[in-house]
Amino acid sequence: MMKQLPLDRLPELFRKISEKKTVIAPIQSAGQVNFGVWTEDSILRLDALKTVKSAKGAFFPQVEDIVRFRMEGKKIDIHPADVLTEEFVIFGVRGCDARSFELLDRVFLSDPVDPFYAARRQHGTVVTLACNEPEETCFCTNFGIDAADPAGDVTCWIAGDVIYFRANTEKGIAFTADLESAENESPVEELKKNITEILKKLPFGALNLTGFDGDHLMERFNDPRWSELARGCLGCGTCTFVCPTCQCYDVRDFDTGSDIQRYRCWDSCMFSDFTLMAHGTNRPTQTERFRQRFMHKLVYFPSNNEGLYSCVGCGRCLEKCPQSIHIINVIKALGVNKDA
Amino acid sequence: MQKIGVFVCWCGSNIAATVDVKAVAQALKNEAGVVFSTDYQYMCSENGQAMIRQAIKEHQLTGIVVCSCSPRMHEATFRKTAVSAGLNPYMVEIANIREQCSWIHKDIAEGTEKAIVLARAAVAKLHKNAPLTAGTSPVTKRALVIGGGIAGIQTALDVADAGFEVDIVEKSPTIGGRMAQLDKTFPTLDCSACILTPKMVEAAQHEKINIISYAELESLSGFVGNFTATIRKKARFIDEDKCSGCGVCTEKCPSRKGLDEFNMKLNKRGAVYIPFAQAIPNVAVIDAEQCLHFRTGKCGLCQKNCSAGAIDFEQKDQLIERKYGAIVVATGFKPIDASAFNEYAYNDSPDVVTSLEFERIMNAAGPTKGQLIRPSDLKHPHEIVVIQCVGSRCTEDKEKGKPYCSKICCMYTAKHAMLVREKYPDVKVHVFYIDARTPGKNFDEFYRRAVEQYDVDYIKGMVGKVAVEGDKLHVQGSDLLNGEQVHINADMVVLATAIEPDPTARSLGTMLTASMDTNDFFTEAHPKLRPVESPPAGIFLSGVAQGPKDIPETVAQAGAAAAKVIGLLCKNELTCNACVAQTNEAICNGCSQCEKVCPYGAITYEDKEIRSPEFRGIRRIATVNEAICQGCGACTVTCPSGAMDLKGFTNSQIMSEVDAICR
Amino acid sequence: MSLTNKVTAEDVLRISGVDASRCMQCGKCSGACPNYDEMDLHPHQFAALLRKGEVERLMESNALYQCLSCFACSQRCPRNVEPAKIIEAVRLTVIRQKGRNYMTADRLPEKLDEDLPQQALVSAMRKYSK
Amino acid sequence: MQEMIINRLRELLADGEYAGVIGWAQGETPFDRTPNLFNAEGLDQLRYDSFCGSNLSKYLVQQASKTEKKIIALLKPCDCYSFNQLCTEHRIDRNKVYVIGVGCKGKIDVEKIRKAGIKGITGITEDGDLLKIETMYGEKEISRKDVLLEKCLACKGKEHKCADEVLGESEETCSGDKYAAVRRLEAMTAEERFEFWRGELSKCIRCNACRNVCPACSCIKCVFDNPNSGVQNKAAADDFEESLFHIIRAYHVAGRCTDCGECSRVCPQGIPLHLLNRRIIQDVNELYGDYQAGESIGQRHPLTDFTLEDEEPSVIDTRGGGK
Amino acid sequence: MSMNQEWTPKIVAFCCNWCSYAGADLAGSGRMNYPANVKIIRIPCSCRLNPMFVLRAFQRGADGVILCGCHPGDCHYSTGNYYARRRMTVLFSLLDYMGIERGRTRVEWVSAAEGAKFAATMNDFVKTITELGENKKLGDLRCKK
Repeated sequence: MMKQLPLDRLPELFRKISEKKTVIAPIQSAGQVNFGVWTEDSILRLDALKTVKSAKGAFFPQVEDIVRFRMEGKKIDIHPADVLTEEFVIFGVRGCDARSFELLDRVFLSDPVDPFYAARRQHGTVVTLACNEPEETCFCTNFGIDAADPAGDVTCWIAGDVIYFRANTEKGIAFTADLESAENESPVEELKKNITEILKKLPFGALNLTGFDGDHLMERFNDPRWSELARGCLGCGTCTFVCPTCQCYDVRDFDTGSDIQRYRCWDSCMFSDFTLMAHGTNRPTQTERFRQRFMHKLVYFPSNNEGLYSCVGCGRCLEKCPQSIHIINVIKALGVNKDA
Repeated sequence: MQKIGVFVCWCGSNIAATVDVKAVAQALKNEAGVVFSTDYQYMCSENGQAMIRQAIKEHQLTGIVVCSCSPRMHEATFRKTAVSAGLNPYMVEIANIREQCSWIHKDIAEGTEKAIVLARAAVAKLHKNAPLTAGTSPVTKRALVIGGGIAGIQTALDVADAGFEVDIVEKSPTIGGRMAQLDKTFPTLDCSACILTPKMVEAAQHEKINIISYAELESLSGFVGNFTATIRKKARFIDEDKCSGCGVCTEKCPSRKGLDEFNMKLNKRGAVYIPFAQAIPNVAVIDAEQCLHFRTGKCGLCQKNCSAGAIDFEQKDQLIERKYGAIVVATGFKPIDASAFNEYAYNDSPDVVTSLEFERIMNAAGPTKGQLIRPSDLKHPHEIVVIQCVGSRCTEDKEKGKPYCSKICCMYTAKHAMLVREKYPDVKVHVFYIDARTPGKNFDEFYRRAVEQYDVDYIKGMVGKVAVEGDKLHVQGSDLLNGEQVHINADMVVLATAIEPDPTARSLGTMLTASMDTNDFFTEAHPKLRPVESPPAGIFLSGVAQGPKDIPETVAQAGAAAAKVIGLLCKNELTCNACVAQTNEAICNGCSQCEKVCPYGAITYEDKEIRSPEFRGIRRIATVNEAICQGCGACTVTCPSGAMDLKGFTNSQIMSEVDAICR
Repeated sequence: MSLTNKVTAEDVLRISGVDASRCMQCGKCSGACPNYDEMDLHPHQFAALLRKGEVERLMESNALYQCLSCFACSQRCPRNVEPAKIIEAVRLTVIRQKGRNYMTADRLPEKLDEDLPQQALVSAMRKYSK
Repeated sequence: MQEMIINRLRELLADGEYAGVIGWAQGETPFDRTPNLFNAEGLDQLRYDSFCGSNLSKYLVQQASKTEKKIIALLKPCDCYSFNQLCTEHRIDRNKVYVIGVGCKGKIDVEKIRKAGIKGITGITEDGDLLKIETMYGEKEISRKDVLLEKCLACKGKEHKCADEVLGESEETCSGDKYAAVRRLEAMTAEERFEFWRGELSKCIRCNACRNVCPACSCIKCVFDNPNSGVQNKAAADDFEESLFHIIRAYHVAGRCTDCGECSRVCPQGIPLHLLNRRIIQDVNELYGDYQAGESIGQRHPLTDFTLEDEEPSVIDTRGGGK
Repeated sequence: MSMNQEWTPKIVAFCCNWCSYAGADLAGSGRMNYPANVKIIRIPCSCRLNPMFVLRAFQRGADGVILCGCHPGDCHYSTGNYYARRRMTVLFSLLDYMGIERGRTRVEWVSAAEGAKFAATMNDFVKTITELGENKKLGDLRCKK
């Protein structure tokens, strides 16, 4: 049973929700669209297919305080940071990002459970939006994601001037409760059909991922072509920081002068000081770091998670890599042909 | 983790009146790392120091903070105290709570709070301190004097008399310099040669002095106490050891086209010549450009006539490499080129001469044997005009002139006027002057004598134009005091030209990394307090190379430079500054930026093998010579990676202070 | 600068673009001046009086019209003061004042002379009047 | 052009004198160009066209030191400045690189095409100044000059300042005053400028792409990666740290930045980072005389130099611009 | 410092050891008053001042940063202050460009003989900073708790 709302009344809805909950949505600021807290002055950009940063920041922010130490005389007081207690809604999440939450759950909600992430997941309602116009960099279709009918607590479609809602979960039902029922669901069906047609035309829509699994781990790992693939890699963290599924973080201390703040922040396996240890680094060259990233996404993660790849095909890395080196290169270079 | 002791000084009531010293000591007890904190009336007193020593031992302190007067006052004292208790002297920090706190604030609460902050900053810095050891470097007990004029000779003699070896490098075939060209000296009118030549002889005969004439410094490396100089001894085509200076060759030489440099090119000399009778070394030299042997392959008359067999046409330039502990720059001056002053007809008439040319004309050993005659027709002049400040005191944008006062012209002009009037009372002498600058012992008296006793016609004003009219020189100038333009038909015009540093000074300065001003005079390390030292350690300045000066000043400065050299050479080794720059080789890029800003040339680059997480292999790395580095820190800021740091004032030390102050 | 306002030293300095403070009163300019005897004030005095602000005295000087603009003074000046420019600037300030034309058309006939090129008179009119 | 380059490279690589060529390889999309090292066999993968905007000079720091043999580099006119600067800083041994200057008539910024609202790009062909763009949603057209890279709008000219040989023609693509944007910012009030930069820098995700691509940022270990520097960080935990990173980065490359524009090209958030560097360049030129980093090898840059008459820092209080 | 206390600016003054630090000492010997919120950090030469230190001070809550060194031409190390002059000009200009108030940073040349100038400079600088108010643009919120 779908609900509906004229598109121009969306701000009204947001206003109403934001009385009680924070609304996070794709917002344009300084020329770029990213998920941000919606306010009356925000420029909402539901038409933007890809935010620069993925939606994962809503549950796993780039920087997050964990604990504070305070010196009182020569004694140390320890204050753990509070976990989130307020409700929020993240609106306009695309199918790929929605899948990324499931992947992150496998990391942060498996034992030991990450309390900060768990609290955010608990208090967050995910409202997804179907992709009316997928782009050439999209390849979500490879991972069983349907951009025409994304997951989430609520799924939305924008068809013409109307936005349609379908609640998928309890949270979703609560979210859509006050909305009026849809008179006619056929525009949504029409739209879904349309999208499905477009998805068939994606240039990277049907990759052959054969051979990327735990059984071929050593073959993939020892493939001589890694160095060739990584040669142009700058070692920046662009791919990891725009990626919805990268979940590595570093824990750091900051001395404020009056106390020490321990916080965690995203880390990138592309950085030379990633997992740096006392004796140095175990991945001394960029080739090894580069390999780590893709082995993790395409081999290690699926071998530990029932074949689930740690990639959702959002295509952000395709667009953003300064030197155009990305997962498609790897899949095509090291993929099926080798085993065929 | 450091174990820090804090010692708060009352300085009697100087500090205690506006800072609650007990509260400061108490507050500091809570600082991380502070294991002992106390206060005392006079920390610098014997009792105070004993208290510090005892606390260091008792609490096994690794460093101390003394909250007291300015470190400029007692840092050295407390460092000694620390050393006597077994601590490294650089594990001492001073919080300046007197000059920069108690003395400027009236409110006790305010003063106390600030004192606590300053003490915390010192503690914060001390946490990052590391024991430092000043390096030492040996001293080569030999000095190099560049330039063999009166300045160089005097410095060499003084240094040699103290028992150190000195080499004088002189670029011309003889030592003696400009002073040897002079006739008389002001204000006593004693003969220049009479007072200079004995010194030249003394230098030549001194067992510690080695004169390397007809030679120039080719390159220099090293640093204070340890310079290595390469000296190019130019081929003079005469075996110095064999030549007796008899002069036969000079008489036999058929070439007569060379211009006599010693006589300011007023006359000709042979291709083989001895610059002047008292030259030292008294050895001939062959001017290869003029010599017929070199030009045509024939002649060789000199060789045939030399009974000593000293002529050696095959002689080559010789490179001498020697080590020195100190270097003295005594490169002197030359008069500027007067040909730029065509309004004075210098290019048009041989009777317009510079003062140094006039000096040679008046000199008994000069081209005219001391006869005052005009170069053009060898006639006796009756009216002479002297123009002062030619090329001195010009704006800097005037290419032909110098912005400074050449200092000696007023006096030598008075001397010239007086000498002419003394010898030839019939000759009228007019002097055009802007100001008569005669500050010196007996100087003004001398100038007044020229006016009063010798009736020299001093005209306040300048000459605008000198025109050749027949055999006369029509001088047109202004007489500002009488408000009229004067016209004089003179027989000779003498230009009191400005002096400038010797043209070799600039390249020498670059070689020595000695700084120079825009006029190519060497800059002193401090204009008031270190006037005979160049900023790079071990380089000293003597004579006009540093700025215009007369003979007594030159000699005085030469002696002062010698005293500094002796002070350096009498040490067996030099203690280097402990707070020097240091490269973190693991992260140095070898980009050469630090080298560019180092005022001492203390940074060089070496290819070194580096093993770090980021890099393994051979890489270009900056190396700091601790003996040269003075610890300014210019390099540290230029280094983008932070590989260059300054011991004693490291990035982390300073940032800790900042943090503590802003806390 | 208005037409009637008093001319100040600053005006002259601005028009001439000269820095008179650099003058050290050496007198080389006046020594170089070929028309010195015809002038009541001499090049070095232009710099000196200008520094003292005595512009009126300069404006009344006949030297303004005796200066040949040969620029010998400027050329010789060791300190780049350029007295010729000062003289020219003072002359301009005079001409710009009402009724202070040095030459007027009715004085032309008396100047006519067979040997004098008419061009010179035309130039003089340009130079000494508005 | 591409044919000409490949043919010449075949000649050069034939006798084994060179270790290889640093050039651009065909990537997965029609406009992906990835820097890579080619040997004779791999030359068919080499591309040189309007999408080769990236600056290859920095790759030579590593690649040229790896082998004993010389390496060939393809450099556009603007890349030459970076190359020279790296040589000046002894990061590249000039003798180990054979530089082929490749002609350049401006490079295309695909991001700009996307920003113009063209979606699903599957192919781009050039027809004079017109770009014909095939997309999943039909064919589109756009003017080539409207989608040139920002760096091309501040083109430093068509001369290769370091080439051993030049292949192909170049055109200057500079569009007027390259300081125009800097001046616009200057004219704002301090408050507006602050808001502008906060807005821009708050987007920063600290991916370090600007730093890692920057030919002037060639430090073995950046202060921001060095735990002993006091500023090491992996993410900006506070607004201040966002500003600090970019101030320090701009400052560290001051006098050495050739204005190659790579920082802005690679920024995933589209922060106009070149405006920081360009401001410093403008300052240095105005205060200390015209200077172009990388003009030649061996230059002494303005911040390692001085004159006795330099302006005091208070000059910034008295000159124009919004307060 | 307690929160309800009235705001007074925090000033960090970097002084070169040879001229300005001595000048500050002289101001002290002459009992010339300047506000207690000026805290001096001794550095060997003005050229030792890394822009990082200036930013660090602002991060940690300083409201104004002033660098004092020998007068141009008098540098103990001959050329240090010339480099410092260029570096600080470029840095200050960049900060200005980023919208930081112009008055928050300053360079003054103070010789060892200029105790009075040192005190006057500090008084004036404190006045300027007091008028500008708290440094909100370059501070680190974490350090303000």
